[in-house]
Amino acid sequence: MPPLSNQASALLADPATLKVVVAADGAGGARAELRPSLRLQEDGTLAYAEPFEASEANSLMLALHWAGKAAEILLSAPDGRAWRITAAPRRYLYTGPLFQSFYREARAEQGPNSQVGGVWVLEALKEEDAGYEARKRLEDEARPFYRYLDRSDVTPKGARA
Amino acid sequence: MAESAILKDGLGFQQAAEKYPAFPRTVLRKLDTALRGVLISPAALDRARQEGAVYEPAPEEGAPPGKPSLRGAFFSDATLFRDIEVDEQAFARRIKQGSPYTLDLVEGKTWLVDGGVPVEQAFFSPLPSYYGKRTQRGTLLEKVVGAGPANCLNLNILSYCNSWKEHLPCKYCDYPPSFRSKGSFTKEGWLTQEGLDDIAEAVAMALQEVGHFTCMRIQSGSDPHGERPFENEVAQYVRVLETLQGVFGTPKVPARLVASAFPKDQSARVAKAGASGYEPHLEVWDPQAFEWVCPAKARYFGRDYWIQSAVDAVESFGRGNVCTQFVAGAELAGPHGLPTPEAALESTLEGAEYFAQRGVVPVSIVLWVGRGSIFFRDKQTAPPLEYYVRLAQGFRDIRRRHCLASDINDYRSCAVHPEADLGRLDAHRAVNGKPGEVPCPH
Amino acid sequence: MSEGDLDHIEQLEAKYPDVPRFVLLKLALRYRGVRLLAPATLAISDADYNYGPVQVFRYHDEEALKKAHPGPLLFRDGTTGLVAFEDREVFEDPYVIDHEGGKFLLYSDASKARLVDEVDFTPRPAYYGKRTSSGKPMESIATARAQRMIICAYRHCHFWDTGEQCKYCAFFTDLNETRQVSEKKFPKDVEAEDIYETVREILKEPGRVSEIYMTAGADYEGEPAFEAEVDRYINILQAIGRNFKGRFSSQLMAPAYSKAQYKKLYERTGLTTVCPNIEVWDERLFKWICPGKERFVGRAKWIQNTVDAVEVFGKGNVYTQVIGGVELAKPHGFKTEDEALASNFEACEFYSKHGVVFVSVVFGPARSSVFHDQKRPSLEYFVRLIRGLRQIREKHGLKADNDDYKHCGNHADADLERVD
Amino acid sequence: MADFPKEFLELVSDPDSVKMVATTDKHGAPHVVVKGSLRVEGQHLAFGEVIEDSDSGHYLVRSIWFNRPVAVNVTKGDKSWQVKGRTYKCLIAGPLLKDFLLRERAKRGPDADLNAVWLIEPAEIRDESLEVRRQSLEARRPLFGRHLDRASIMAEARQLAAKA
Repeated sequence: MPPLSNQASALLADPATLKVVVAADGAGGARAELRPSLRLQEDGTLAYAEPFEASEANSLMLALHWAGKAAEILLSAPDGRAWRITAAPRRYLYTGPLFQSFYREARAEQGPNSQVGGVWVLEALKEEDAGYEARKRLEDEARPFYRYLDRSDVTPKGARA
Repeated sequence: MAESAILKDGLGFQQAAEKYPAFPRTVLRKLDTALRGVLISPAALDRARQEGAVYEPAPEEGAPPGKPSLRGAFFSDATLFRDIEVDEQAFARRIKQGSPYTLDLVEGKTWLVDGGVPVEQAFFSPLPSYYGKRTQRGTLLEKVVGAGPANCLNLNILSYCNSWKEHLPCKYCDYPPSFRSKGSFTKEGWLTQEGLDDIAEAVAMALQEVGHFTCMRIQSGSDPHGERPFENEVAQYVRVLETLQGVFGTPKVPARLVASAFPKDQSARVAKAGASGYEPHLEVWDPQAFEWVCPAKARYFGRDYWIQSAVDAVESFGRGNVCTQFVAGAELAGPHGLPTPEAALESTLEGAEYFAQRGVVPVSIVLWVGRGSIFFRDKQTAPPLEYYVRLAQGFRDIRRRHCLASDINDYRSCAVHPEADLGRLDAHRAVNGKPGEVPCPH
Repeated sequence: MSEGDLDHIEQLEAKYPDVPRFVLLKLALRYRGVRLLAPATLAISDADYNYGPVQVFRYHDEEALKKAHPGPLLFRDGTTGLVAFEDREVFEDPYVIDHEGGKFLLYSDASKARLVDEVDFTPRPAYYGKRTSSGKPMESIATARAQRMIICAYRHCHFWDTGEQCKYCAFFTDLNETRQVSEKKFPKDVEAEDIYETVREILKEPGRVSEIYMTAGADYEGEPAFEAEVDRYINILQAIGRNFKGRFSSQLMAPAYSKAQYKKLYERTGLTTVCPNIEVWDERLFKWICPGKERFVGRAKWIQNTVDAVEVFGKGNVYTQVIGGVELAKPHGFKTEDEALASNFEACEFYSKHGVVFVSVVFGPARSSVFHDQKRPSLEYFVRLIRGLRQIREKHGLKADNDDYKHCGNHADADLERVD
Repeated sequence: MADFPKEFLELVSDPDSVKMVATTDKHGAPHVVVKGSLRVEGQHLAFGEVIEDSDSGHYLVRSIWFNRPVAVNVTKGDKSWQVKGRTYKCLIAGPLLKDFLLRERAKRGPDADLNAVWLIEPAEIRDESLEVRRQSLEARRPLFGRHLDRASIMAEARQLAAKA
């Protein structure tokens, strides 16, 4: 896949952005987790620290990796910008320089008892604007007459409550 | 020879992958590399050196120069595979099946290659930073505490094994009688005070590297002697545990003992001395094969004694913190072994179920026929790949059914048990620790 | 087990795992009917729920008008259940709805042996109970489902005058006699200004309506045929249009006019979709079941006009509907369900290829209709029908937006489009 | 089922907490959306689905149709709660829909739309704050995956921590 868009990169770089990783739970459901450590790496992959080796989130991500399936990442900024990335887990590591950098980061942020189970590295496969404005514009364009008739762009102000 | 579909089919990797599609490819490769071995190319060895993953043993007077070695490598999901040899001579140390894999550079990246085809990308595991440093006494730290697979510190506390002394070694065992760390053991083979001091210093220095180790494994040769069964061996463990309590500053030490089968009061004693886990390995479940493969265990003090020792220890260590290991394939070794892989599966899985019902975690390893062992001399071979696939699935299903995970012996802190790799998907459902605990909800 | 009961539903659920239980229940309730137990009747007489009888398509005497009556049923997933109550059809062993602990509960039968699910009813529109400036009760001008406002522009079907009404139809009767109710009891004309005011009123309730739907009895007056009717619709649509800035989500269910008539409608009003229903595809059966449509338009022209309408309104904005089940009516209908399905799927393929959205409803033998004593085909017939229509439409990239679960609620095949 | 724990109620009613709803598509692929409108509504959790043709809209229908679980996560800082439940209702009319629509218009203006309001019936409500998870996990499995250089294990690290 080509490198991530500027919008996605900007959101990833912004500490105020909510970084959500969601994996399917194999029973028809899914599980969302905030992963503030998610970052874009120089080689264009995404990486984040999984705090607990024995967590359900970690097992679910491994199951996706083994099945060759993808997870989903949602980036949501306080100003309403939002971006959705479909990403396939490509590697899990609990040793080596990359792991150490996340481990030290967690140690610095959460103190001497912090814990990092491992680091997941994902490859972005697809991305789309998930912001409200973009999605509403798309829906309005695709289905111009699929809306409440009392919306302001259908009904002049006078007729509405 | 009785009829065996596993032997008749003799499935290779591709056929096994097609027959067992739900079996993760990486764990299947782990099994296949354990059976066929891996030769690393000079180019890949150089890459491993650049990444600090090659151990070059320091020259020792009067000893032949040691060969460079690696501590295995990872697949992309962090499944670890070992058995990487640097040359044909090292490779010949063990009896293998079929043709070996190679570990080579392909377009600048390290790949496991099978018959010229790159099949799985591989990643080296760097040595810990304490390697090459020395204790105040000048002992190389890695001679005191070896770094096993990535997360485990390994400690040998006896320089001998009584089974070898009495010429009754376990028939698969190729451990040389004398252990490393010269000068740290008394004539009797027990740790000297200097040896203990070295241990305390080495462990403390090793743990200065953050984010590397999650557990310790303390093992020794077997010594059944003393007023009570294995009294001498227990005493040594207690001495080491008390030393480590000083290092960690806590009553409990994050270490498991891979030790002989102690009586109930003795396992309680080492638990009290700080051990967090205990592994009296039964090795073989079938009674006749047990006697044949492990004559010293049979003599000291028999199969039932070894079984009961593990079961009794659960009371002191807690459910899931006592493991027993099966050397999978040893139960088939002629002439007294079981007739077919199918019979071996049935027997060994019966043993796994027996232990799991009582809170003891069953683990398996692939039979390793190494030079120096009796099996090597007798040219025994491990059964085909499919036997190990079905055994790993069987162990995983038994552990899943009993909500058991081996915290002390998982895919990171030991990395040789395929069912532990499979069990990663159940990690969040296991109930370990005190009996009757509810599964950890997180 | 009997047709459409809960055991049968569970069996169909297992056989067609892609069809959700809610949609199966929608069909089953339409099929077996529903009876309200006393607590439920009491609960719907509450101001939030009481619709009163829908007066738009049928005459109700004074007595009937006083009775509490629920709006369309809503399943938990938002699917609409246009269930028939016993005043409209005869049911042997209907489902029953009780009211306990503040909830409407659907039971498998009067014994209340098995609870099926919690259901609800469409809330009464806020404009109900209000009157137009000419004094008309607004609920007599238009009714409303969850998101669709339904207007009847002319309350008499002239096909009845010559006995050529569609044989399943009971519009503008009193469900007693098989004839149109007299002008005195049930005035035919509906004033455009009353319609304008009622639409303006519904728009005052936030999020209450997403589509204006209009139909009427057939009025073939004028040259060419239906010209008077078209002009009537234009007049009303323009009145409605005064409420909006421009085009608005709307659907006109009316005969298949000529392209010129459709162009006039499109260019002079804010209308967005039309729905010239074919009712039944088979040529022989069309002539038998819809004699009026055959005489004044003819099947071939009906089909051609429908296809031509796509050039005016655009792909996916022309709809046509079959009354699922009439194609098996005795004595002339198909002898087997497979033949009937083949005919409907052929129709759907044809229309879909031409950009027309082909949907279905479930035939109900209403009192006062010619077919009042006909039997429906099996419930499984309808399950197979709706699955087939959805698949064919999907193949042609068509979705029934204006007849979906919100904008209409009467088409189980459209409900299936809610998932990807 | 739900009698919501006090801490959960506080977190979910905090306007600065993040509310997320996770579903899956027909192939089981995961999907998550941020739902700022999510709130407690009697025994259920309610939120507005703005776009009709959205993935999450389709997947929520799939979940109520075929009984697939839905997960809600409410997080602020290191406080985090995970709710596993099932979709209970989709409202396309009625007072609750009206209330959510008016709030949406108050926030985004008179042209705002709101396709439906969804109600989730919780089956499991768990405090998954980082520290709570760590203690719960490590109480049950003290030996699993904990790096020995952590303060709670290593004396020396603890002495450093005491000085820090």
